[in-house]
Amino acid sequence: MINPVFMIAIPLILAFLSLVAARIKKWLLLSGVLINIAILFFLEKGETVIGGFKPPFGINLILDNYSMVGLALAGLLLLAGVVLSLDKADKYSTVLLTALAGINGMLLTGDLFNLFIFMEITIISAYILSTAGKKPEYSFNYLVIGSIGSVFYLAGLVVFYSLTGTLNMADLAAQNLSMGTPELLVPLFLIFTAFAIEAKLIPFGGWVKGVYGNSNRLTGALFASVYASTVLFVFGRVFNEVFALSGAVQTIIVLIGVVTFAFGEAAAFRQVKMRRILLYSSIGQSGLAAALFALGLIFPAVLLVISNAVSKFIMFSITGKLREIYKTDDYTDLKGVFFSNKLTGIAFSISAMSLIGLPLFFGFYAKLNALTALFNGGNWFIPAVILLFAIVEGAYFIRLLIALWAPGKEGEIADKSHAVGEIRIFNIKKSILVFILSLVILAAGLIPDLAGKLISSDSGFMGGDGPAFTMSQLKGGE
Amino acid sequence: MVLDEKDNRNVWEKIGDYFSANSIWMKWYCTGCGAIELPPTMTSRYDMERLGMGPMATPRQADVLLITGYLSTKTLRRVIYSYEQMNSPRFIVAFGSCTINGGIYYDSYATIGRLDKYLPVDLYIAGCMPRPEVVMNGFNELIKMIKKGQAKGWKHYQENYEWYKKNQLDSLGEVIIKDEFHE
Amino acid sequence: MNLTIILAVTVVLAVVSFFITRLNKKAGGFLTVIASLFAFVGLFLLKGSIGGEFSIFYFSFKITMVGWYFALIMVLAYSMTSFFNPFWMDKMMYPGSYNFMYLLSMAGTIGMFFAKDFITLFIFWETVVWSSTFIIQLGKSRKASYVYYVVSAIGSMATLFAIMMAYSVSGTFVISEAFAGLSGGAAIAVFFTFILSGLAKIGIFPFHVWLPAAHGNAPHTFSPVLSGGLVKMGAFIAFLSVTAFPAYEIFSGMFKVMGTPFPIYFLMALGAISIIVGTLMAIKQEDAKKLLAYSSVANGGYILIGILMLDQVGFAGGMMHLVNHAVASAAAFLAIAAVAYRTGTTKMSEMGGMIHRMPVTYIVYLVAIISMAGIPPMGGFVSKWLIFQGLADKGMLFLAAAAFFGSIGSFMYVFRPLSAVFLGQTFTRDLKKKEVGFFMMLPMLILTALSILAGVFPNTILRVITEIQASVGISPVTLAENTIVTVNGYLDAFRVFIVFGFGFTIAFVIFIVRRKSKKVELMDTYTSAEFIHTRELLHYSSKFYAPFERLYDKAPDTMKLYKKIAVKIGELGNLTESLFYGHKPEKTVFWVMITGIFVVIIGGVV
Amino acid sequence: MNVMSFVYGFLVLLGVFVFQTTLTGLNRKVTARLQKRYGARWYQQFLDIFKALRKDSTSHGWVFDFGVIMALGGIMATVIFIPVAGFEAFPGLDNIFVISYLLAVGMLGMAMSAAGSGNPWASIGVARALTNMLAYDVPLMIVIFTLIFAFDSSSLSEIAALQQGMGILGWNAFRMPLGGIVAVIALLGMLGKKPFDSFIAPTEIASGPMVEYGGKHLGFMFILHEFMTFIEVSIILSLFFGGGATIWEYMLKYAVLYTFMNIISGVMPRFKIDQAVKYFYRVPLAMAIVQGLVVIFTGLGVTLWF
Amino acid sequence: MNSMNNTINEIKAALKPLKMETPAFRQIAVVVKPDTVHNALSYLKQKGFTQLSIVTCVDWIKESEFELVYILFSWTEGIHIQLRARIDRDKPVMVTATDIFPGAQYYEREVHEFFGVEFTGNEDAAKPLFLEIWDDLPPLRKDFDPQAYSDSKFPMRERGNEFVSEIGGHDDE
Repeated sequence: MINPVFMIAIPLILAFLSLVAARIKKWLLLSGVLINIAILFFLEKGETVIGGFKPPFGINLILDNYSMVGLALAGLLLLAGVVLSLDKADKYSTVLLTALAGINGMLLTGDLFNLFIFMEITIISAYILSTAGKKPEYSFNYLVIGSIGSVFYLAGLVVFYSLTGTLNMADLAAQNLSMGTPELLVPLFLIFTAFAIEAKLIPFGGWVKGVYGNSNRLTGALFASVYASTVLFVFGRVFNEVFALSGAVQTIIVLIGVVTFAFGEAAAFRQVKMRRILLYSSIGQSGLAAALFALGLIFPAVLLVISNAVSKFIMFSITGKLREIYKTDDYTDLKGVFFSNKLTGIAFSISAMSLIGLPLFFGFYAKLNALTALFNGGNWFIPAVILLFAIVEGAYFIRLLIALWAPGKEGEIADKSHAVGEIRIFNIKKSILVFILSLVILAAGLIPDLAGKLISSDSGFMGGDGPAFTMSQLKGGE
Repeated sequence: MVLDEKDNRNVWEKIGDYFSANSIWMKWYCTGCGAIELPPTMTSRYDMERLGMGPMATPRQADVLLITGYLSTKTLRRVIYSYEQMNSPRFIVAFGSCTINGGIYYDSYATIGRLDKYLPVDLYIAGCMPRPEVVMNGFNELIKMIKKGQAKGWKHYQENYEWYKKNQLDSLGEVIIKDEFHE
Repeated sequence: MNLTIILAVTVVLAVVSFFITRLNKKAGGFLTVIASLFAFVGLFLLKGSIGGEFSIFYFSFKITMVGWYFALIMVLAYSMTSFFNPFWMDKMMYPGSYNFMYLLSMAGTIGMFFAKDFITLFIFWETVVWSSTFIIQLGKSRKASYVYYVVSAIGSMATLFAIMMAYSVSGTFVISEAFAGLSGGAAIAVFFTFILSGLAKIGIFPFHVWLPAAHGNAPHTFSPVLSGGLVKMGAFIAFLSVTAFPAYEIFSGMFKVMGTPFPIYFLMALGAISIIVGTLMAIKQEDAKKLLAYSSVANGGYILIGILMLDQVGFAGGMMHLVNHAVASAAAFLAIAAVAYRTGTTKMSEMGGMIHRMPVTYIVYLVAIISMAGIPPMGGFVSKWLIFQGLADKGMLFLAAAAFFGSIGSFMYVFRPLSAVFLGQTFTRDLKKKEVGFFMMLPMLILTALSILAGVFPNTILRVITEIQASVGISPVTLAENTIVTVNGYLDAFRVFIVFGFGFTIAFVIFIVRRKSKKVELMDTYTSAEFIHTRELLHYSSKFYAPFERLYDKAPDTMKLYKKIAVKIGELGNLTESLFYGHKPEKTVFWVMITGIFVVIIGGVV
Repeated sequence: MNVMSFVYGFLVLLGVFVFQTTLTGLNRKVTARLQKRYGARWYQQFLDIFKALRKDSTSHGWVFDFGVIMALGGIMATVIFIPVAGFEAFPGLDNIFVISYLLAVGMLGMAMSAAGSGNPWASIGVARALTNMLAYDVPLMIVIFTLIFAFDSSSLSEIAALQQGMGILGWNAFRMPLGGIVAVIALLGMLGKKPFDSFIAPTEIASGPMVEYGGKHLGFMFILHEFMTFIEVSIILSLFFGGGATIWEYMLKYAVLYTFMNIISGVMPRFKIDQAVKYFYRVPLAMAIVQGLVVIFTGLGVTLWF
Repeated sequence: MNSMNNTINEIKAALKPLKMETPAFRQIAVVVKPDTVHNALSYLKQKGFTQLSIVTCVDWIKESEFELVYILFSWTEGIHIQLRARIDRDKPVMVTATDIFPGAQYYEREVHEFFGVEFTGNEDAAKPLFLEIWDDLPPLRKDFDPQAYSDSKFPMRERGNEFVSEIGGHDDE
């Protein structure tokens, strides 16, 4: 068994090495992400104490099935991203390795202050990655807003510490903080703001448009999948384990999440640039996930985060590459681009359809779980919003898919002569990689129960409920 | 036309001719001025329906092609076209002196001289203009002729088609013309 | 026969056909014929195992009479249309995926009709939706496929909501039990949201917009399936909403119109509106396929009214109209497709006189429209007769008025393609065109024969419907040997047919003893003696009912409503973008401050 | 259904032909008298029909011939179903829906044949005829629907029989006066009489659907027209004027009704087709709906209301 | 009447006509040289004479001239103008007016058909318009003999004994 601390240490060491041995940094990066995946299988479950001090005083790492899922997801997607865009990642080896350490740390840590440190590491790496868009003003924008978030978080911690005397999550959970007290509201607000900024929730996500909208195939894919899901995972942990939300606060946070979902989907609906579509879709999805986390429906939220992360990863990668080839990501200028890229196209389509929540794909299972869980909680309003905006979501994704697959004038049958070009988007190996990733979505959609079991081993996360809905329950037996 | 020919019709033809004689439907080719005489012939003063006569809308339905007055080369082409669209037995009644010998337009470059050179006229109704009485009188005569089997213009046309066609082409150049307005 | 085998073989063949098409396009097309015919025969043999329950994977199925009936109609449309597939492969952009989606959607429909629980139903339903979306985009319009998806999504999302809501009350997804325990407002909400997908699929006003778009622009080989088959999925939902969701019982305490609870009457009124709208719009169309699409809207109205009546006569009429419309509409679309195969167009003003080139196709189309217009001796007559009898029985005056309007209006619109495409002068361009080959003719002839058989021996179909009626607990329609008996009178379709034959024979004898007529060319017609040489100009086909169309050409377009909604959503998105996602950090800071103040206030209050 | 039925059917056809053609001839005289003319001979219509049958004809292809035969065949089949004074060649099949839709076979055949001639005027005529049908049929069908609802029967002979024996006020035309008016107006439209005859306007569109018919085809059209007139008048007669207890009563009533129609038509100008639609959807439709609502909700008219 | 006088004066100044008169109330007749007709027409159109009512021709056979007559009308002032120009009868050529008044097409075709005037610049002017088939001199020229043409083309009835009225007519001959 391997101590989880290596998850943080190894990438950091490799990052340091990559500074020293710049010539092999590409290989260092690759080996870093590979080792990261490899040691995932041998990690020691449970709580790990670092530095000899017992919690709540020392640093501790928690590896439960929740953080395990997060680690696996982030690690795998990072690996895929690096492999897929090695030419771009090469330049950012150090940053990416640092980011990996930060991400792992965020997911593993059991202490709010440590969380702050890892979050800073991660976000700073994100600032640097965002410069790849070659639009410094947006990076600066991100920097400003991100710093506000950090300051808020820190301030929140200070107030919090003064109120409770500890920052250890387990300790805090044990204190069973009541949300009714007004004093707690201030640190809660400060901490929530910090997370909301990172999770792109309305009205805090002002940086997203510039950063996502100018991402390339590496950064876009990483932002929308690895970073976004990590933040959401941490959000889920903080707002379920540390603060047990209830009452008006819960309502407000859920409302913010739902509004983010609705508004994000609406904003995506009117876009013609693919990256914009994807970014607003990401905003929407993270809003929904946040709402579910805030409601304590962790399992559906995790499913949603996973399905969104994988789909967005594929779509952002392809979009980024398309933009490299055709210098545009306006889908009306990219009609019929999948005609000569069928594998890539199928991967993109599967991802999109999974995001919409069409059956046979994993997104459907996630959505169905969310709905069932919500209805079980006696809530019919949020499902209505989810389904209503699922129509909008379906509308813009299907519109996008149709445009990318079938070129042709209105009134004439679809014809390849109207396709924008016959350039291959990815070479055959990369196409297959993307395709296999999308097959994962399809396979997980076809055998969702197994996938669900794989994710949560049927027990739910952090003491929450397991799957609200399983396919096997259709056969009659509950 | 030769009027005094032997009556060699069989019974069915005689019955048929009886029907034909008593139910005369006309297509009026009213390019000439004579058309104005027909409304009084049709309406209550003279009431041609008494004799089973009546106007019809198209040559397909009609038995009689009534040509009222002068024919220019242009209209003659149309008249021939209409006549050929009619179903046998079909009769032509020419109306007014213009159809007999060109009337007052005898020297016009555009108006034909006599109709029976181009189409088999069964009956002429002379006059410029023939009054409705004369028209009715003429049709009485036509009815008698049909009953007796003497109105055989259509057979004559069939038998002497070459001759008629030659005359038509001599005067008209072509019957069915094709120019920018007819495409 | 086992449903598992049917489904498995279809799905496997779907995948196989995808790869075979890549090797040989025609072979892939023929494979769809084989697969769909296999499914048809398999389903036909499945009748023996009605009542059985089993599950495949996690899907659970129950073979019911009504499912069997619907599935058979559906697969009939699929299998007959599939005969056209091999000939269109060259014109498709993605022949492989076309074949794959074709068979996948067919498997989806089969699975859907036999689903035992709603989730299975929904999964298959949505599979059909997305796979057909990807087929439609290969046709003449991308927008059509988008519209199709959106309208379908409105329906299916609503239905999912209803299913979930019912589940939260009853705790089960099994169709026969899921709606137990609903009452009051929740029952109404579930009823309306549940049937929404049915309305959307049948094309009931105001969801009819997708039919002209999708039917009119889908590949010619898919329009018959859409109109003859997929529309009937909606009828299935309508059927479930009055049987599985016992609407008449749940709403029995509510305000009643002519003995029908108000929510149901409201839906029937929507059906009536779609009859009128479909008829009026069909009269206006210049494209043969769009015209037929609107006629499907109108016929969908009849089906909905019939099924929702859930009585002895009208229900039987609605259920029988399913078959008749499926057969007739598929045949009509196939005939138009056959013409388009030769001429390359479906615009009525660009064709004419195809009867002289394609007489068999003409006969097929003629029989189809006679059935669609409800004229004896074709099947459509019997079902419309039953629906009228049902309406008369209940005294539903306004619905009947709409039904009559649609019925007579259908003479107007079905006659248009007949006259414009088949009759009149053949265009110079088409003078050398030939009839389609036997392989394409075969399905059309089969459908034609079915149309006539359904009209002459309607009881064959009605016997199945009586079983369905018995299974849902209403008194079945009374059938004697050849007659259908209702309260208001009875119908002996066979005798009507014989007498018609008698009349026809007399007329024929009179005609034949008279002298043979002289055959003339079609250009030799009465033109006030004017010489016209251009065939295209003499043929009267566009703006056929201009004086009538003028009476309602200012009527609002339903599509505009959807466009307006789309614009509103876009505006919401715009607002979001400009309020929260600007490029300036100040905005975010501002919002953080606002939220902070808000929280402080809340905190103060709390 | 046996051989005798067919023999009876054939006899009905013959009788109807003779009767209706004579009546048409007489009515030509009536119209002439309205116009202060002497008018045609009473047997003129026979002469016209036989003359047309005698002539040569022109055919525009097989659908032109087939349509004519289908039209006449369909119409003759419909005539056989019409109950005359309680007599039916095929008992029990006098269902109003069967009759009105079987009638449509004839119309479709005629429309097909006319359009098959390739003449644009024929197509315009057909378009107008179908529009006209849409105009008059909806109000009429609503009234008929009301009758079916009221009497629980859609059989012509049963509805006719129900009205007999109660004197003239037992007729549906008087029990349901609004419906009766609608039926009479609709009958004008059905018969294609003025003011609803724009589809055969001879001087405007060269007699519309009939434009290309000559010879035996035209003869067929004339025969068809006689039969169609018989069917249409008979439907209204049976539904609203009590049919007839005896054949003589029936013929007398029929003659009066038909002549009445002719007299109205004789003094009317012509509606444009869109005006006809507007007219039918304004006045008669409103009356029909009012009548229907009255019958359905109050029962007035089902029971005698005096 | 002032506007009328103004118009007359303006036209006089602009067109420098050979002759000018007012044949009837609010009508002006202007005779110009044939080579100025095109300019005159475009000037007049721009003056508000937007309607070309007719283009026709008079055959002055003794002077061996054709006189082309253009009649224009102004809807703003209600004045008709006859624009006349004489051209050589042996070589009748005139510049087309179709570039100013596209509707002149059919008038020019008519004039060409009946008088043989050629219009340069109008390619379609030589197409037949009324006379569907014509194979002789233009028929409205005064040197064309319709009687001779008619006799040659349309044979007359020979007045012999067989032409005796049978239905009680009275023949004067």
